[in-house]
Amino acid sequence: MISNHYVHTFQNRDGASGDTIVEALIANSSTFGKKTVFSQEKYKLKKQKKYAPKVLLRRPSTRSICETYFKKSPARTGFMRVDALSLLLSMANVGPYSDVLVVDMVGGLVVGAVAERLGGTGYVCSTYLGSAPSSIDIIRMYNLSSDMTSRIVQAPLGDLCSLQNSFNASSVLKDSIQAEGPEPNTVPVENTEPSIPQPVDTTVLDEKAQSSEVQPTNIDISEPTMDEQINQDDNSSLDCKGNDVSSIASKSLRAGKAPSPEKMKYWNEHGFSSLIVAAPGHEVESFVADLLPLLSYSAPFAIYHQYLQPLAACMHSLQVSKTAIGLQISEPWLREYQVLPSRTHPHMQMNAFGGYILSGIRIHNGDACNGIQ
Amino acid sequence: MISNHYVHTFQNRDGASGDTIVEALIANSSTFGKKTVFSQEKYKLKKQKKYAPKVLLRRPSTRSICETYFKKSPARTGFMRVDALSLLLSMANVGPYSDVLVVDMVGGLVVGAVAERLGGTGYVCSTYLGSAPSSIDIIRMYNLSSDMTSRIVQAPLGDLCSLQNSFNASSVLKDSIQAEGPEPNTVPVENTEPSIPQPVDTTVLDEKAQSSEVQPTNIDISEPTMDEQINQDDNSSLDCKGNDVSSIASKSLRAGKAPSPEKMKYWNEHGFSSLIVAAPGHEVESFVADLLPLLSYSAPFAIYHQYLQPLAACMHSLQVSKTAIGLQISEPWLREYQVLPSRTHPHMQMNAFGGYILSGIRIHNGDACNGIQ
Amino acid sequence: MLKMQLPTLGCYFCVFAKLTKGSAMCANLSFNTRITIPAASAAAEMMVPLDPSAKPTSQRRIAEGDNVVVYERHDAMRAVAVRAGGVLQNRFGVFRHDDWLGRPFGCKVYSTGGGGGGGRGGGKAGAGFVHLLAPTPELWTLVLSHRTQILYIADISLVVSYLELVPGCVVFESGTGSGSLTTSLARAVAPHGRVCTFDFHEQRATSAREDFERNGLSSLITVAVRDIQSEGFPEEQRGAADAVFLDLPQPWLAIPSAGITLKQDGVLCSFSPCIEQVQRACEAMRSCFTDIRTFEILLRTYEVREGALKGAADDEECNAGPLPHREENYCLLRKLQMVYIILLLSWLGLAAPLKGTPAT
Amino acid sequence: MLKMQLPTLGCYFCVFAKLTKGSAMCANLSFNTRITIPAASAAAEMMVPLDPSAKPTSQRRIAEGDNVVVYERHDAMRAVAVRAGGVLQNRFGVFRHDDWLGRPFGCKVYSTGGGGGGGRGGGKAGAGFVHLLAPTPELWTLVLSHRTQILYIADISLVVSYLELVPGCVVFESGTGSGSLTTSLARAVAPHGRVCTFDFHEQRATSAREDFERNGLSSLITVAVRDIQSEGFPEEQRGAADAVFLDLPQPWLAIPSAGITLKQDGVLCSFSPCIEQVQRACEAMRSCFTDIRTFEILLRTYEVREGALKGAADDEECNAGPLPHREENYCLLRKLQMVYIILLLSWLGLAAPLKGTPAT
Repeated sequence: MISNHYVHTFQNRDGASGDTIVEALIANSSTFGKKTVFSQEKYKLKKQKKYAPKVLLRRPSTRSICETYFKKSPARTGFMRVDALSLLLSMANVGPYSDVLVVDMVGGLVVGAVAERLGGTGYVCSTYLGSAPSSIDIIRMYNLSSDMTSRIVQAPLGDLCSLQNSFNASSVLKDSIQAEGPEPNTVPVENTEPSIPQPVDTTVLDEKAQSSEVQPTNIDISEPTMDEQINQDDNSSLDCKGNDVSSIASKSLRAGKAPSPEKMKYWNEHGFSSLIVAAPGHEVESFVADLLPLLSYSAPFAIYHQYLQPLAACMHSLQVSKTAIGLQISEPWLREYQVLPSRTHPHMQMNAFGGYILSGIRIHNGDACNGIQ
Repeated sequence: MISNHYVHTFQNRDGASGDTIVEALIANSSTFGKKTVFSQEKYKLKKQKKYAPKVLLRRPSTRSICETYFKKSPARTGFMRVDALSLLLSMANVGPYSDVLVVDMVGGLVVGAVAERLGGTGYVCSTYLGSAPSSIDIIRMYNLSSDMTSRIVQAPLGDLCSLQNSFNASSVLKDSIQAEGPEPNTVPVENTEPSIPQPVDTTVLDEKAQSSEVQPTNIDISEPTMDEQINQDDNSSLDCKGNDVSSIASKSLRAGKAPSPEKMKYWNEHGFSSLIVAAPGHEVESFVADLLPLLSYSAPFAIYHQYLQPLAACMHSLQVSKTAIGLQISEPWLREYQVLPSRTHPHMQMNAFGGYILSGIRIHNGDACNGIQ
Repeated sequence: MLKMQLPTLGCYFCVFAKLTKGSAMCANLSFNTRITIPAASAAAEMMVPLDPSAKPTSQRRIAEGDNVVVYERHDAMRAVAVRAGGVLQNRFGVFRHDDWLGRPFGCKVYSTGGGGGGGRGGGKAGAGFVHLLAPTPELWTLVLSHRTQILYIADISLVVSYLELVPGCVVFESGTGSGSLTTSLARAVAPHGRVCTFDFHEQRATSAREDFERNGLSSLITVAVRDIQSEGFPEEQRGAADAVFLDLPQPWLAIPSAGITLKQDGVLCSFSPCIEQVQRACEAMRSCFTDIRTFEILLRTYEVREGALKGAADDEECNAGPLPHREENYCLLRKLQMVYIILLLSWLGLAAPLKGTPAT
Repeated sequence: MLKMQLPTLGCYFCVFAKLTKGSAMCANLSFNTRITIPAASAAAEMMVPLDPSAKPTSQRRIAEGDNVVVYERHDAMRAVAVRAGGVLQNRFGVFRHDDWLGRPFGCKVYSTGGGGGGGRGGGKAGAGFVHLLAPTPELWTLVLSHRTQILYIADISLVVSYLELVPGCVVFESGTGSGSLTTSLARAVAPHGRVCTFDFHEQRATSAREDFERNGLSSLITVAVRDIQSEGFPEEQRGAADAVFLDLPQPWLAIPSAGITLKQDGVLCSFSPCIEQVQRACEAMRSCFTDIRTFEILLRTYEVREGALKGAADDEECNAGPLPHREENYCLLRKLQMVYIILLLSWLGLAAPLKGTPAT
C-alpha cells in the first residue's frame, strides 16, 4: 500500500515531481489494470489532481509547514502566521549552538522550527507545567535528521526550576512539582493520537483550497488514511533516497527525551541562551516570571500570544520588576500581493489573525554586578 | 495690517490664488517700497513661500481641517485622523435634519464637522459634564454660515438627563448637577484663550512641513500673530466676497447657545437621532451609560477613543446591559501612496495613531415593546 | 429580503484630485442647481429625511409601507417592507408584520411560533426574536442586493469626506453598481443637492432605481443608462458637478469628461482595485487636476468576549504554597481573567461570522 | 560608537520565487559546499558562535576585545569594543571600560562621574548607568552605521524564513549595503554555511568587511566588489547557491544570473520599495522561476504605560449618591484605571522616541 504516509516521505527529497508520484501510484494500484479506459483516465485525473500538478512536493521547511497549518487548521497552531514565527526565531536569536528554552503549546511548530535552525547543534529544551508535556507531534512534519531530532529534549518546568540553586527564590514550582517523577516519558510521536482538536474539517478545507486555486506549497497535514483503491504494501518501485521511513520512525524515538543530568547542570549554571513562549489561550505573566531566571543574562526572549492584553500585563510586570530591558510588543502585519500584468493588487486574506509578540532582553537586576554566583 | 487672521478669510472663497495674496501683501506693506530691489525680491519670495505656490488656499472643509490638525497638533484633536472622523460621521448617520448629540473633547473638530454635514438643518447639541463646556473653538476654522452656526447648541449633560422623565432611572446626574445653573454661557469663541495645550510647537512644525515638501492643503492653524513687515491695517484692496470678517465674528455670537426649552422638551420626548463621543483620555463607559438613554430607539452611535481598552470595557458593558446591538470596535487604517512613474510606493507616515471607534445601535431592551411612554 | 454577502476582494485604492483648469464658462452653474423635489410618498419610511418630520424618533411608529431592517444578529440582517398581512419567516420562526405596526423602531419582536425549519440553530416555537431597525445608508450597505462588488463603510466615509460633499452639492457617479455608495452620497448632499448616477448596464440601472424609490431617495438621485467610458458625461452637464466619482475598469477614459463636468475647484475620485489602474488614472489626471492623492483604507474590526485565560498554574494538580511571589501572580491572574478578551475579527468588518446563535 | 538612526522609508516588497529550470549540470554542487573555517580570533566576542564555547552565558565574562552593546534606553544604544583604559562618555556620564571587565553580559554599570554635558536629560555625577549587552544580529541592526537604507527585523526575519535557510546553506546577496541583513544570513547558515555578498561600491564593501571582522563573522561571510546588475554573479559559482537575495534598483537585470547561480529548487528573493520594480522583477522571474509570491511586511509596535483615564465623573464637584448603577461604574472605572494603557507606538518599531530618561 502506498498510503499518504509514504507520499509524505517524498517531501524529504528535493523536488520529487507530482507526475512521478502519480505514476508510482498507478504502478502500485491492484485495481488499475482491471478498470475501463475511461475509469483509468478518471483515476489518473483524480490522483493527478491530488498529487500533480496542483501539489508540487517540496522539501518541507518551517515556512511551508507554518503556512499550511495557518491555512488549514490555524487554531491548532494558535493562529501563528509565518511572519510571527519568523520574528520569534529572530527575536530569540536562534542560531547554531544556542540552548533555546521553549514553551510550545502550538503542537510542536516552534520546537520544530528551532530544531531546524539549530541544524544539529545546541539544544531546544521544551518545557511544560504539570505532569504531561503538550503534544509536539508537528515536529514530524519537519525535515529533521535524526541528529537534529536528538537535539530536542523535554523537561517539566518544575525540574528546571528546582535544580536552579539561584538567588532568585521566587518560584513555587520547587515546592509543588518536585515530588513528581523527574524523568518524563519520551513522547511517542508516531503513536500519538491524532490531535486536531478544533472543529475544522481539514479534508474539506483541503479540497476547497485545491479546487479554488493552485496551491503548489500545500502539505497534506491530515493523518494517514487508507486509500481504498491502492492496496499493495509495496513501495519498492519508489526510490526513497535521503530521509526514508526509518529515519522518520527514528524521530519518534529520539525527540523529546529528558535532558541528561549533565545538561541540566550546565543550564543551571550557564543559563539558556534564549526563550520562546507560545502558549496562546494561557496567561503568560506568571509563566514568564518562572522562566526568566532560567536564562543567562543578556539573553533575549520572545513571547507569542494571540491577544494583546496578556502580553501587556506581562510587559508591565517585567517593567516593574526591572528584570528585562528593551521591552516591546510587536504586531506583524503581512500582506500578499497579486502581481500580474494590469492586475496587480493586494490580497487581504491572511491578515485577520497575526498575533502579538513581546520581546526583550533579560538583565541582571541587582546592582552588585560582580558578585553573582 | 493684513494679519494672518485676514488671510484666513480668503479661505472662505473658492480658489483665491496665493499670488493674489502676495500682491495684496506687497501693496499693503509700508516698508516694501523702501527696500532694495534685492530685498524686495527676497521679501516677495518669502511671502510667496508662505502663501504661494506652496500654500494653495482652499475653501476649508472637514477633510482639510482634520488633516491639518492631525499633521500639526494631533494631541489637540485626540490624534483623530480624517478617516476616523469620516467614519464617525457615517456611523452616526449624520445627515440633514439630524439632531446629533455630541461629546466633543477634541476642540470642536467633531462639532464643526457635524454642523457642516447638517448644512443649516437639524441640530448639533454639544454636551459636557460639570459646569464649564470644553472648548470648541476649532469650529471657527470651518466654513460655516451663520445659519449653520446657529444650529450648534451647548447643554450640560445634567440638564439633558434631568429633563428626561424616562423609565430609565439610572443616572445620578439628576441628583448631582440639577442644582447648577441651567443656562450655560454662550461660548465667546473669538475671544477664547488660544488653547493648544500640548508641547508641540506648531510654528516649527509648520516650517518644517513647508520646507520639506509642497503642502498644498496646509491651513495655518496658528493663532493670529503680528507680522513685523506689514503694519497697515488696510484690507480695502482685498475683495472679500462670501463669508467675510463679520460673518466670522457672528459665529462667536451664535455658536454654542443653550437650546430653547422647546427643543429640550422635543429631544426629551423624541430622543436624539444619533450620538458621537470623542473624549480621548477619558473613561467612556459611564459616560455612555448616561448618554444612551437620551437617544431615540434605533439611533446609531459612534464612540472614538485613542485606546482600545476603554472601548472594550464600554462594549462589554453594553453587551451585558442589552441596550444596544450591532456593537463593533473598528480601527481604521489609512495609507497614502506616492504614484509617480517608476516610483510608486506606499507612504507610512500617517499610520501610527488612528484611534478606535465603537459603534452600535440603541435598542429598546424591554420586552414590553408596545407600552413605552 | 436580502441577506448580507461577504466581499470577495478587500482592497481598493482611492485617487482624489482637484480640478485646476475647469470649464471656466460654466463656473457659475453653482451650488444652487436644485431640482424640484417631488413630494415623497407619505407612507414610505425615508432613509434620508427630506424634512424634519420624516426622521425616525422614539415617538415615530412603524407603519404600513415602511422599510425596516430586520436584525437577527451582527451578520444576519435583511430589509423588509412592512405590509398588512405580511409574514417574515426565518430560522427563528414566523413573524407577522401586523404585530410590528405601531411599535417604535429599535424594538424587539417575537415570532408567533412555527420554527424556520432549515436553520439548525434557530428556535422552534414562539421564543425567537428579532429587532426592527430604521434603515440607514450604513445598514443598507449590509442588506442590499449585490449586483456588483460594492463599497463598504470605510471606503464610503472616506470618499464622502474627500469629495468634500456638503448639503446642496451636485455629485456625479459612474457606475451605479449596487447603489451602496449612491445612498451615502444622497445623504451627504440632501436635502437640496442631487446625485446623478450612470451605469452602462440597463437592468442594473433599473434595479438601482427601484431600490432608491423604495428607500424614498428618488427625489435626490437620478439614474441614467450611459457608458461613461466611451460617451463621457452628458455635454449639457458641463461644469455642473461639485464632485465626480468614478468606479470604472478604465477610469482614465472618463477623466477628461469628468474634468469638463466639474466646477472649478471640484473634486474627482477614481476608485480601483488594481495598481495599474491607479497609475494610469493618475497619469490622466496630471494634465488638468492638482492635489492628486492616492489612499488605501482598511478597517480592522474587534470583537469583545468575556473569557478566561488558562493560568500557568491551572495545569497543576496540587496548589502551591502561598509564597508572596506566587500570591501576587494569582491575584493578577484573577484580575486578568475578569477582563475581556479583545479578539481581532477581521480587516473588513464583515467576514468571520460569529459563532453561536443569539436567540431562543 | 554608533547610534541608531530612524528609517526614512518604511515599506518594502519582497518577491520570492523558486527556481524550476536551473543549471542542471551543477545540481550536485550541494549543501556540502563548505569552506575551511579559519580559527576565530580568541579575544573577540563572536556575534554568531562557531563553537559551543563562544556563546555568551551567565558565566562568560566581558573581556578585553569583546564587543558589547551599550544600552542606554530602547532607542539609544551603541556598539563598543572593550579595551583596557577605554572610556565611554555619554549624557549619563563617563564609563571606564576597565570597570566592565570580568562582569557578565547583561549587567548594569555606573558612570564614574562627570556628566555628559550636552544631554539635558542626563544625570550629572556618578548616578548614571547603562546596561552592557551581548551583541546579536537584532541589536546590531539597531546600532550599525547606516551607509545605505537598511533592512529591519520584520523584513529580515521574513526573508530568512522564505529563503528557507538552514545551517549549511550557501546564500548570495547583492548589494551588501550596511550589512544589516548579511549578519542575520550568516547566523542562519552558520556554522558550516557561507554568505557571499557583493556590492559595486568599493568603500562600502570595505566598511562592511571591517564590520564583519569586528563581529567575528569573517569566516562565514565573503565580501566582494562587483556590479551584479551589469556583470551578474561570478560564472564559477554556477549552481552554488541555495538562495539568492537581491536588493538592487533594477533587480530584473540580475535575475537571469541569479537563476544560473542557484541550485535547482533554490529560492530567490528580490527586495524593492517601488511597485514598478516588483512588476518588472516578477516579469523577469516568470521564465524560469515558479511559486512567485510578493509580500509586504510591516511591524506595529506597542508601548505599555500605567496610566489613569479621566473618569466621566472626575469633572464634577460633588460626589453622586451611591445609586447601584453608578456604584458599578465607579467600580469598573477604578479597575480600568489600574489597568495599563496600551499605546500604539508606530508601524516600524523604531520611530517615536520615548519620553523621559530612564537613568539618574
